[in-house]
Amino acid sequence: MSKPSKILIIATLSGGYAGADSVGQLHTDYAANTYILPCLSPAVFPEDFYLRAFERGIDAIIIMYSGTDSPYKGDTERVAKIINNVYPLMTKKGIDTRRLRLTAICTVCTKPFLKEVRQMNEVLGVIGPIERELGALQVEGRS
Amino acid sequence: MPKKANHGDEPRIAVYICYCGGNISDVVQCEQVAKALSQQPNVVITRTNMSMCSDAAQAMVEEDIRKLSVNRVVIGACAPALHEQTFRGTVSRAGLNPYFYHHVGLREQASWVHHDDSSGATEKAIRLMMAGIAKARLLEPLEPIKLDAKQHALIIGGGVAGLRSAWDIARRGIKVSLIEKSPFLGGHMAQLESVFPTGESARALLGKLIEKVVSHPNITVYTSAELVGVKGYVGDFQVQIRQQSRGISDDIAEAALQAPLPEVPDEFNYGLTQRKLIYRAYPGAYPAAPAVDWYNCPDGHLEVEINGQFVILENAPKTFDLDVGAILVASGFRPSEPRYGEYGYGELPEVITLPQLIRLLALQKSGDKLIWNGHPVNNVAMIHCVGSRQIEGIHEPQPDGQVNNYCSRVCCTATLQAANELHKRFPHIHIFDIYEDIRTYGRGHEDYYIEASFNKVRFLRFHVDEMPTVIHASKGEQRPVLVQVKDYLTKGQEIEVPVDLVVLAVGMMPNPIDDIIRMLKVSPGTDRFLLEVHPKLRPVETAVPGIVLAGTAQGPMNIQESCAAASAAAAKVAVLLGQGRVELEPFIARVDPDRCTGSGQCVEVCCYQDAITMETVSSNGHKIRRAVVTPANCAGCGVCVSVCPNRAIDIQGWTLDQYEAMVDAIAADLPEMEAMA
Amino acid sequence: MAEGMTQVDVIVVGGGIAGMQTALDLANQGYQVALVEQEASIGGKMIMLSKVFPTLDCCSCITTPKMSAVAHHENIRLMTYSDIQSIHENGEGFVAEILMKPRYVDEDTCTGCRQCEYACPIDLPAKFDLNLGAHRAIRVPFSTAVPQKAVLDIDNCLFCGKCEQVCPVNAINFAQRAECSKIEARAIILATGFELTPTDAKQEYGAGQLPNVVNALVMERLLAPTGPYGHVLRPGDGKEPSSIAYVQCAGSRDKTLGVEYCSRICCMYAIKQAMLLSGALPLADITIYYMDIRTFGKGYEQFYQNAKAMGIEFIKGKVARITEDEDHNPVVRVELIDEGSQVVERAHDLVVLSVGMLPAYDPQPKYRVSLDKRDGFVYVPSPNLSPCLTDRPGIFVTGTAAGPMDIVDSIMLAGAAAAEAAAYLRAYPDTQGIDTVREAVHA
Amino acid sequence: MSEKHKEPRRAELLKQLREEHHETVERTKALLKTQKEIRRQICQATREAPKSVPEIAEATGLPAGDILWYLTAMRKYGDVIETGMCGEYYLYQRVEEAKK
Repeated sequence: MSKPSKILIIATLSGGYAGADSVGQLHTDYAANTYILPCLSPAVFPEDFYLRAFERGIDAIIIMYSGTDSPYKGDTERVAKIINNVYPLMTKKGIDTRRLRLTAICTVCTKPFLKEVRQMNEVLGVIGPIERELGALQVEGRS
Repeated sequence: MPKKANHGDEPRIAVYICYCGGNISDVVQCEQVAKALSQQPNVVITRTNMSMCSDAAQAMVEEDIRKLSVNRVVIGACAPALHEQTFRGTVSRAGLNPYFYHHVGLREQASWVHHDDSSGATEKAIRLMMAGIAKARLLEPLEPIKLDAKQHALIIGGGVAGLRSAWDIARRGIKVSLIEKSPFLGGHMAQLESVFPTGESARALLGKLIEKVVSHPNITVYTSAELVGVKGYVGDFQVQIRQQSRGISDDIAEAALQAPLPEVPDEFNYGLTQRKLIYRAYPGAYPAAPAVDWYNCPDGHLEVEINGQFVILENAPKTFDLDVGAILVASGFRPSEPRYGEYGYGELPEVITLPQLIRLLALQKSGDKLIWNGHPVNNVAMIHCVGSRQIEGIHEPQPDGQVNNYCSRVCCTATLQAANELHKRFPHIHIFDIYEDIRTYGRGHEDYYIEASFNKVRFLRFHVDEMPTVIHASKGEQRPVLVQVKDYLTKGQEIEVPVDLVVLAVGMMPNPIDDIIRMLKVSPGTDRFLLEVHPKLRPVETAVPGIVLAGTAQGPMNIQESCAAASAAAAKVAVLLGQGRVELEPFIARVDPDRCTGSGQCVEVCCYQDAITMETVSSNGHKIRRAVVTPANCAGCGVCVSVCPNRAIDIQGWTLDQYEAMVDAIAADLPEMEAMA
Repeated sequence: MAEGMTQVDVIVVGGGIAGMQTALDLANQGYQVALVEQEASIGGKMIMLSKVFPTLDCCSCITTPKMSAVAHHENIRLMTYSDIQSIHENGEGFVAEILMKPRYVDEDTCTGCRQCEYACPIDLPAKFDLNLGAHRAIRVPFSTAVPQKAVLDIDNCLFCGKCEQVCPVNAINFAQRAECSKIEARAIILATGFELTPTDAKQEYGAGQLPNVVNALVMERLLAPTGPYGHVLRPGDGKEPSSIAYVQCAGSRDKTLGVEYCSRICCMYAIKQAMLLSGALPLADITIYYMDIRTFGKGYEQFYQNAKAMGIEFIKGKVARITEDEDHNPVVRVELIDEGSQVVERAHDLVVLSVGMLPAYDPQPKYRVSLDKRDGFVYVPSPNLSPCLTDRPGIFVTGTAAGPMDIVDSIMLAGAAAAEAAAYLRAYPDTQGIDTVREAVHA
Repeated sequence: MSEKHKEPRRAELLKQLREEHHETVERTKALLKTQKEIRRQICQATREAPKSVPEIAEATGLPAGDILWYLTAMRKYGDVIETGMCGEYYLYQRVEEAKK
């Protein structure tokens, strides 16, 4: 039996995390392979944080930041820049760049939230688990 | 120093999973989660409970902390937004630093969104809890940042809600600056004649409140004033205000009102009358001095003949700063504007709105006939729920593409109050009230409904998918307009009502305040009104600390409800500022001086003034450069963290090490689940 | 200061949601508050509810933290199971004589372990479950009670001593007597709440004699996770109902009962219960008979539209009479206004009367505040600008003591009462609010 | 030391209280007797197999509403459990029997 894939969602407390709570308030179902970690702003994460997560066996990452609604100054541009740096690093390691997605989600973005989760699962259905791409690479923590 | 130096000890973690009275346990198999977690390193106790937030369960947590020497607590329950603070208090009471608590949301993000996937939700809950435990191992004791709070509040909006909260805050000993965009105080309440349910004069009541406000030594009122900039944080906001000139000195005030000037539609009477470019909104308005309508003077100056002399009045807006501890948004509502052609609005001169009718009745003080459009009015149709209770697919959307799917709360009673007023003053008029539901819910409101029935107001009830139509009557008809209704009070008969006047009971929409929303970083809800954190737990607060809501900026309310909300918001401001000190979460950047090599990259990327600076310090006799954080200026965004080449900087309470441990916990296999599969 | 006299800034009368919230809003400003509750636990009516509209939050999750916060607040002195005997003015404010009823259990030592309750042999109808379930003569009032302490019903006690034998901390004390204390305060806030319009008042609806016609608070208990049956069953015979009907305005907007006003909450709670029922009993048919649907609050109309979309049947019609058939199924006689006003009789398994609100308490004799002649709730002379002011300086009103309202509005008004009282405490001369109260209304 | 000395005093106090509250005690005793009898009948009715409220009501001749109340009480304090459903009714049985 194949292991269920895991989507890590990094969501801002003022945006995506509250948006996920709104989805909950509406009792709308989505896939359970979604692990949402709150953050103040994803600007905190350096490039290697994402690569490390993939290497540990996370199949996909959606960053739900606050975009233009961010309560912080300058972090939005910063996040975009970091993620732009991550893509070529992923390619270099042979990781499909579709596994990483940056999207702006606000507190009432319930439909976009559900769409992001659905689409990422569709992508995973096509490209398969991360192990396949990491190939020879030893997947740590999954021994 | 924290209460106990227990952070250096080996972690001893207590883990709890809440049933939430079935909300969680109906989907997530809580006992299985508990079992899976009980074997985790450092976990000394795992329990489930029907309701973790109950007093008994909190007492249990306290007891566990004491008896089992627990030094970290993880609870899986509802959203952290609801109860994280509750449980920080719980662990604190047991003598633990409150930041040794970690909260995992299992309701909004698991049980409520995976109804049909109990095993998936359970697996997810286990992993999320494992991540929580992983973070808990790395938690550190933190102390809140204590800041002095300016005992001064800014109130945006000079309608009844803003005025009422100004008065409450001022009486509590806190200074208030109230800004009103228009040149006069009073808002929409000034446009009413009598208020339900008491029948008191609206402007007399309002006048008394304004008098209290403007004479209170703690309150400064700025009319024609707008918010143009905000900096800072709760306890210490620096706000920038721009105020237009009044334009007219007191000595020429009365003469200026007489001056020959172009006229524009008078917004006070919703365009039923014209007013000059120098005007006083209504007799008795505050401030009494007339104002120049700069909006209609494109170049910011107006040439006018006063007392036979030509003068040029100039608008010289001034901008100034205020330091305030809290901001109260009471920016109010506007009546929704019917779409062109909606029930004949705009097409037929006989179709007006309820606010217009109220002004019309005020303007026609005398006479035994109501005159509209030059004709005496004998039949009136009043149509409810215009611009309210709209349904997608049935109603045309508003210009922003959304329908107003909410009830505007005040229109039913206001319509019946107007109907009774019409009947009282013009008993010959036949009134037809066309509605879906009559919502005279408030104390004393039902009396207006009973009175209207007694007054022989004819009620006609339509279904939302069979809305009435308003058309021009054919030539030769006695009445200019025909209203066609499929009336379910008379077995669904198609009824044609010939009328002289159609009154649309329009609803409420929030005033357009996009700039304020942007500056304050507050959020509107799907109905466009400003969003509170939680309607029951934190009903007047926004998600931004120090910014509170009052009145119809938050949703439709009548005057009584606006005043209650305004006072409640004032109480919240008093809680925040009354003691002169604000405590903030300690989630700010922290530099590890042993790791910092003084690269200065953090300073380059930081967007906050003086939040992080490079300083030269002595270390073992060497002068070296190190980054230093100024806590009050740091917002905690973490931009500095990701650029540091040495991992020398972190956000307290949200460290990269903690995140990596959480990711590892989520990625790890679940031995138990595998065994099951 | 007299001996045995406690001084506080404000006495809050009533520990329901409004009283708790107003106490917290004052205590958080630094004022000293005494909260006096006649029952053995705070929480009021709200803690009995299942979930709350329009968010469908678990009600206990909203209420218990507030109960807990009240109990733990350093500025709040909580007095449960206590009655205010008298109020008099002493020149600076009020002196309240308070009678603490005996629990026959030492409050300081009781741990709420409920061993006494299990040992007690006698079952009595449980008020918290509206008599649907049982509790013992000695019991902790309910699972989330604050304080979590046992109380003995001495009028239904066998004096067998079993509770005393099992109590691990020797907390049972049959010799306990009522205690009197005095509290001095500058201001009083009345948060005395509401009662339901009695179902037996309406002859046409079976005068309370039909076993499968219940009021909506009973349905709250049936739906609550801590409810008596653990399922939604009809009380007459334990049948799981497959057809449930709501009769709106049962005891509101009804001249024959002398209740002409709208009780404001019934439309929303009926819709909420209907939604919860369709979750608990997916196959059940749920009908709401109504006159007007009044979903006026923030997010309420959307809630109503969702309920319609879920398939809950809304029928416009006034229910004239409720009888029952030979199987005790309630039979509703109703004029279907949208169906050409035909009159039909429809049988259901269970009928819920959406009863309204009456004032729970008459504060006139002790507090000398006036009541509104029309509705019997506390009279508020200037309801628009000063919705918490009574006609007696220093005494304020909040929550449903000031007229029917829902939880959201009660919480808002609780904050308003706190603001009003705080301003009163600070600025003594400026007490009478915006109006010289009487002129506008009594003129 | 106190425990042994307390015992007789406790018993004495209870006796005294029973005298003081004579009427309450008599009334409650009678109620307890009725309750015990009804509980016994319910237990007897469900001895062989779990039964629903109407079935127990028929077996005992007591009103169904009363039976439900007693079952609710017995369930709350752990004497009776639900064993399943038959049609629209839950089935109840004494814990001891159900465990067999």
